[in-house]
Amino acid sequence: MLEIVFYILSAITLGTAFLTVVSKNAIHSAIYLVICFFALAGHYLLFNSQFLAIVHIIVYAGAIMVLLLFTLMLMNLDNDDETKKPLFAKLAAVFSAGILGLVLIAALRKAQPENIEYVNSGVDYQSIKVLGKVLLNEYQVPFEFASILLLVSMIGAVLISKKEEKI
Amino acid sequence: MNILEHVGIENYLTLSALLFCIGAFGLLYRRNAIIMFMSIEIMLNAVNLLLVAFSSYHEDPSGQVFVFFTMAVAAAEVAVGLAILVSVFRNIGNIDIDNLKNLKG
Amino acid sequence: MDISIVLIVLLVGALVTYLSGNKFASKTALISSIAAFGATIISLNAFQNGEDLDVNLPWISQLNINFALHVDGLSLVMLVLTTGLLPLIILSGFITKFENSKSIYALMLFMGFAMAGTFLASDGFLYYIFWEIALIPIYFIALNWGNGDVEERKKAILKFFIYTFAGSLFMLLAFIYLYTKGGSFDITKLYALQLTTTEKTYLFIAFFLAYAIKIPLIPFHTWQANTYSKAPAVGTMLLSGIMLKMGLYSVLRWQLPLTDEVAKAHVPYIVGISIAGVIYGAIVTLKQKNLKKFLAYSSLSHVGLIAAGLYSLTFEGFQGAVLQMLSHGIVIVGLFYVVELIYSRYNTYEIKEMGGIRIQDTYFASLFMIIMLASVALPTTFNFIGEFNLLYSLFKVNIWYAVLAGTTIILGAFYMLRMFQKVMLGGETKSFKKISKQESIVLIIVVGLTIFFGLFPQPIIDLITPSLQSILTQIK
Amino acid sequence: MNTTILLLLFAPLAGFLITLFFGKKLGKTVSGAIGTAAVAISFLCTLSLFSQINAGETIATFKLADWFSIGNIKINFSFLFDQLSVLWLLFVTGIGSLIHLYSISYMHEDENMHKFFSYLNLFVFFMIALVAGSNLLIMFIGWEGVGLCSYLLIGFWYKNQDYNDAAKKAFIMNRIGDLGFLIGIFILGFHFQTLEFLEIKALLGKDLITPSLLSIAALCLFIGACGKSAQLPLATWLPDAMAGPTPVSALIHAATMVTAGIFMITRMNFLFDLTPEIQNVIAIVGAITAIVAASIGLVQNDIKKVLAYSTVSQLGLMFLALGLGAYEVAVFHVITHAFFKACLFLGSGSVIHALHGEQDMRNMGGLRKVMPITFWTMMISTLAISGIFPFSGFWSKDEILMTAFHANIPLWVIGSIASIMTAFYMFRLMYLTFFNDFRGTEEQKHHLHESPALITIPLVILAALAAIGGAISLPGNSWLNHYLAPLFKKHEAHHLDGQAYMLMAIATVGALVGIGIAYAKYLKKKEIPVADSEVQGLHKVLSDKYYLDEIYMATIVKPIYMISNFAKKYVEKFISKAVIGLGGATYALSIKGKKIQNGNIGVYLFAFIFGMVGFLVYVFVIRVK
Repeated sequence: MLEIVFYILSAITLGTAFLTVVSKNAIHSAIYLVICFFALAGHYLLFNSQFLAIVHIIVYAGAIMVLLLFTLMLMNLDNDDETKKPLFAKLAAVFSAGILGLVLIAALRKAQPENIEYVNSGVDYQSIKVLGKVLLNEYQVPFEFASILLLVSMIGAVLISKKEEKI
Repeated sequence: MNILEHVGIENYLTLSALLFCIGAFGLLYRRNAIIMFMSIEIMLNAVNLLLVAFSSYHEDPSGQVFVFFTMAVAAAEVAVGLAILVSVFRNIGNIDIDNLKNLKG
Repeated sequence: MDISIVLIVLLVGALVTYLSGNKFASKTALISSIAAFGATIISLNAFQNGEDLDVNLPWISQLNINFALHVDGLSLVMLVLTTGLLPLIILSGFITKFENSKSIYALMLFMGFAMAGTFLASDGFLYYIFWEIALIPIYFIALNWGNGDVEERKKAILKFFIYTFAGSLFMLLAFIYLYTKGGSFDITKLYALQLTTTEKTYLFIAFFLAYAIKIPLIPFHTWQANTYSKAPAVGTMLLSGIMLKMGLYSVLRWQLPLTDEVAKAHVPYIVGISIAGVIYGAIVTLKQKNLKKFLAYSSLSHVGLIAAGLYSLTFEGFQGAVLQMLSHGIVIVGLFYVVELIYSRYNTYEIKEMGGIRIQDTYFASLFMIIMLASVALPTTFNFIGEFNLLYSLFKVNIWYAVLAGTTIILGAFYMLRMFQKVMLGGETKSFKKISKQESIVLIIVVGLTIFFGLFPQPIIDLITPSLQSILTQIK
Repeated sequence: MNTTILLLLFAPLAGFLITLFFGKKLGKTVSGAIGTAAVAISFLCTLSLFSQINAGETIATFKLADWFSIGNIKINFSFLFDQLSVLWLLFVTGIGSLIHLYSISYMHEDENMHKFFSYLNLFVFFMIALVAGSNLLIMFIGWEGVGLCSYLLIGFWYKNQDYNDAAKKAFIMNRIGDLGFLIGIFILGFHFQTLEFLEIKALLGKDLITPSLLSIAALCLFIGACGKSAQLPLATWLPDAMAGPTPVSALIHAATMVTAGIFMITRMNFLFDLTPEIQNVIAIVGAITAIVAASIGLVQNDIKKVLAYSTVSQLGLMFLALGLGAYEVAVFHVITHAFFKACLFLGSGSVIHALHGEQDMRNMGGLRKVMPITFWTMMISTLAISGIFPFSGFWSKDEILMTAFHANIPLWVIGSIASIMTAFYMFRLMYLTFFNDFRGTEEQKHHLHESPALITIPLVILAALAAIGGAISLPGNSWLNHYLAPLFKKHEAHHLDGQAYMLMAIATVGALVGIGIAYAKYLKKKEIPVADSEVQGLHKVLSDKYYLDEIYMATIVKPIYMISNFAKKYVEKFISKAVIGLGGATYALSIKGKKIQNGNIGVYLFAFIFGMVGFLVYVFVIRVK
């Protein structure tokens, strides 16, 4: 049962990701990407990590995508705005991506799993409680840094996108 | 209930590799900077997916913590990146990366 | 009391000279350099009385780097050379009017400080730093106060800087490697390291590149003639009188003891290169038209002989090399001063535009002749003692080395007498203002030192013998 | 005794310093007198030493101070006064004083006369060091020192660049020999660990050195002697050295300095006795030099050049004697030669002085009547050098030829021919200069005069010595041989038998034949040598000195200049280019390299992907094996 769910979700993920990349219209791309993110959230649910899935949807599908869409609308781009890449460049892109995929999969396939059969030991490792403890004990310093990063990027974004005032 | 009881980890490896490739492909294929951002997001998510998969596999919360950090970084990146794009667009009227060649040696 | 007082005097002297303003700079510099010389002599005296003058202060303790100065006969002799020549060089600057003189005199003292530090440092890191900062003042001296076309000068000086600097980087590499092996830059610890032959070979090559460029040995000498001819006389004196000796001293202090067996295996080749330099330098000197280039190439020849003596790995070679370093330093300063005196009259360095000076100023001609004869190693001059030792050491290696290197006494006489004839002799062609008493002071000191040590070199030999012996035992 | 020695050593040095620094203030005559007195003091000290040693007192070694040490070898400023050195000093300082005296008058018109005297005094000082030094290095100081003085004095009139060239040539040729000397010193020093003559002599029997190395050492020392004593192939500087003032030619280039080579070999006789093959070389070189120089002397027209070649030729004879192991004979000839050759040079100086610098014999003649003293003194010396009985040259030359006859007939033949030639060209000189009519300008004729007393007194003294000097070593009853005997290996004296008398007769007849030819040619037929441009055939080869200078020029000097030019123009450029090329290559690489950085993000991304692929391939495919 879950296998089927996995395969369907995988298909959706890959398909929408691909459509995101190839769609002519940037708005369509964005919408496909949102679907892709939801599918990924589904994968997280399959792992039984509900908190992560929720956060993922909030951050990606909510915050980031909204930001992207706002920008798109702000720019009001047409399909024609994007000049055509030469055929050679496109072929090269396909070829490179193919090579990369080949190598990646070949490399990952080579890896032998430690234990073939996965056994759930029943230890709680991904509830909010556990994650919160880990985040604020073991990873406290990076956590704080992440907050500073976000603050800085916020200020930076405001500064950069502000219209330059002639002095 | 855990998906790994039904589907082997190697499937996730393949999935995330493919997803990563699609992102990379988009990065090379498109010239629209916003689409390229999206491609980058896809690549980041491919990695996130793998992190989560291994976090489950080893029953270790660290992987998921890392995903949180990735998300934070991604959010910061998008915010600043889009801000740059907006100001570029305001200056030259489009966001075609082929037009941004001022940094040549 | 320890030896750092000399360094402090030089550094403070440089600072005071700069602050004293253009009007008093030259005199302040002279006084400071004489004070430094005095401090050296006091140290020498203390050393003779068996006092311990070493300095060892922690500097960068995390990396185990110390501000360590070590005093033995060898480094003291080199220190005496540095601080002794410095007043002479500063004094010889008096015949030239420098713009912004406070800077040039301060730079000269600073360079003296760096060179003195190089001779004293017993910590590899400190040594390297002194070695490199000696390059900075001479770069500015040559660049700002040199002669000839500005663009060409810039080119020549830049070439000199980059060339010697590039060579030094190999030495830095060697030191870093030694540090990773021994965990310290201290010279005694580095001496005690057990290294394989391959490691020693690489170290030998790295050190050799640095020193061969600095000394210079052929074919690494191309910076020399141009730099000498472009730099002001004081700069040339600093370069040829003291700075070249940094390379030679370092061979003795660092390269040979650290790479003993490899050095031994390479004796024939390196000595061969050095001797080739002796002959090549002499032959090229013969046809030089510019007096400064002439002296540059003659110096190439002389220094090649010193290097040959060092690489012969014999006690006589070491002894001769140190003595010849001193005598060459004294004499070359005298020769460049003579050139500068002629330049101050004729405003040219071209040999063919000179002549008939002896007939107008026999006093000057006599002093010049004595210095010239000293440089061709006439017995009873200091240079003879050195050259005799060096040739003897080469003879100990192989009789043919001595014969080939000995051609320097023929060719040396050939080019020197030829130059003297063209510059000084013959009938009166251009009027030459007689040199004043003040101007002749430097020449008299040079002549006096050369003859005095030519007759009584034994105190110096006694002073350096123990340190040379210990270096030799380290190698053997 | 120590005061005597100190005075002997330092009187000339003091004279040098005084005349150098205060000469100008003291005036010409006073500085001349000081210079002469300095040497005379040395002479008197030597006399006192000589009387002590001749009376059989012990040999004095005198250590002045330490000099320096090299390895285990200690070198001191020490001096050795034995029979040989004192004898040598005797005639060096003796003739030196006479020539100083002569110079007071001769150089009186020169504005730098005080310099002249200071150089002469310095020369005497170095000569004393050379002769009296007790080790090879002190001898070397003197050796190079006299070379320096020779350089200074040949180029005394430094306004003339030809003279300067001659001076330079003398110095450099001497230095070639000096290198040989130095190598010889190294070999001996290395193997014996000492440079003291007496110690080397004592150690020679101890097998410290292989015979072949000993031969090389001897050969090297001989090369040094060749340079100083103007033997082939290093002979050509001496005739050129005549550019110096005539007293210099007399003192340095005839009587004293050029015999330093003979002194050195005599001093090291114990060494040369062990290397017979080198002795052969010495004898052969000496004989060849004797005949070559004599043959060149036959056709020279410059009065001083004739004397110069005769000097080279006589030195060759001395080397011949040395090579045959007859050291005392060589010393004997050195002494007699010093007398008559100094006299001849001073006489020629007197002639040149009278003619105001004219040196070409073709423009002389008939001076006999005007300058009787000069004529007679020179005549006596000429008879002496030609080997006419009973003048000193007869005895010394005869002994050399006799030794040669006993050792090697061809060498004897060569030596005899050289002697005949000597007789010929010396009388040619006399006839051309003093007989027939004066051939110079009217103006010169008007000024002809006999030289003043200060010039003639030394001439008379030297002529007297040239006449009777042979008495010190008469065959059969030789004071000299007896005096020098302690220094040399014993060998049987030649007996005065019929053969000896016959040889003397042959030599005398030969000399008379030479004189006869000269008489017939230049007195009877009144021939005057042709102008230089009309010379041809063998005559031309001789008057061009066998083209030796040209050969040296073409084979040594020119190639060195060529190499020098080549090195300066091409090799230096090449090395410089190579260095600059390194920098240039870096620069070019950077120009090419920055093209990669073209600002196109697409390209960067491709590079990123390929880099990643490459990395993965390396990690997972290549490295994991």
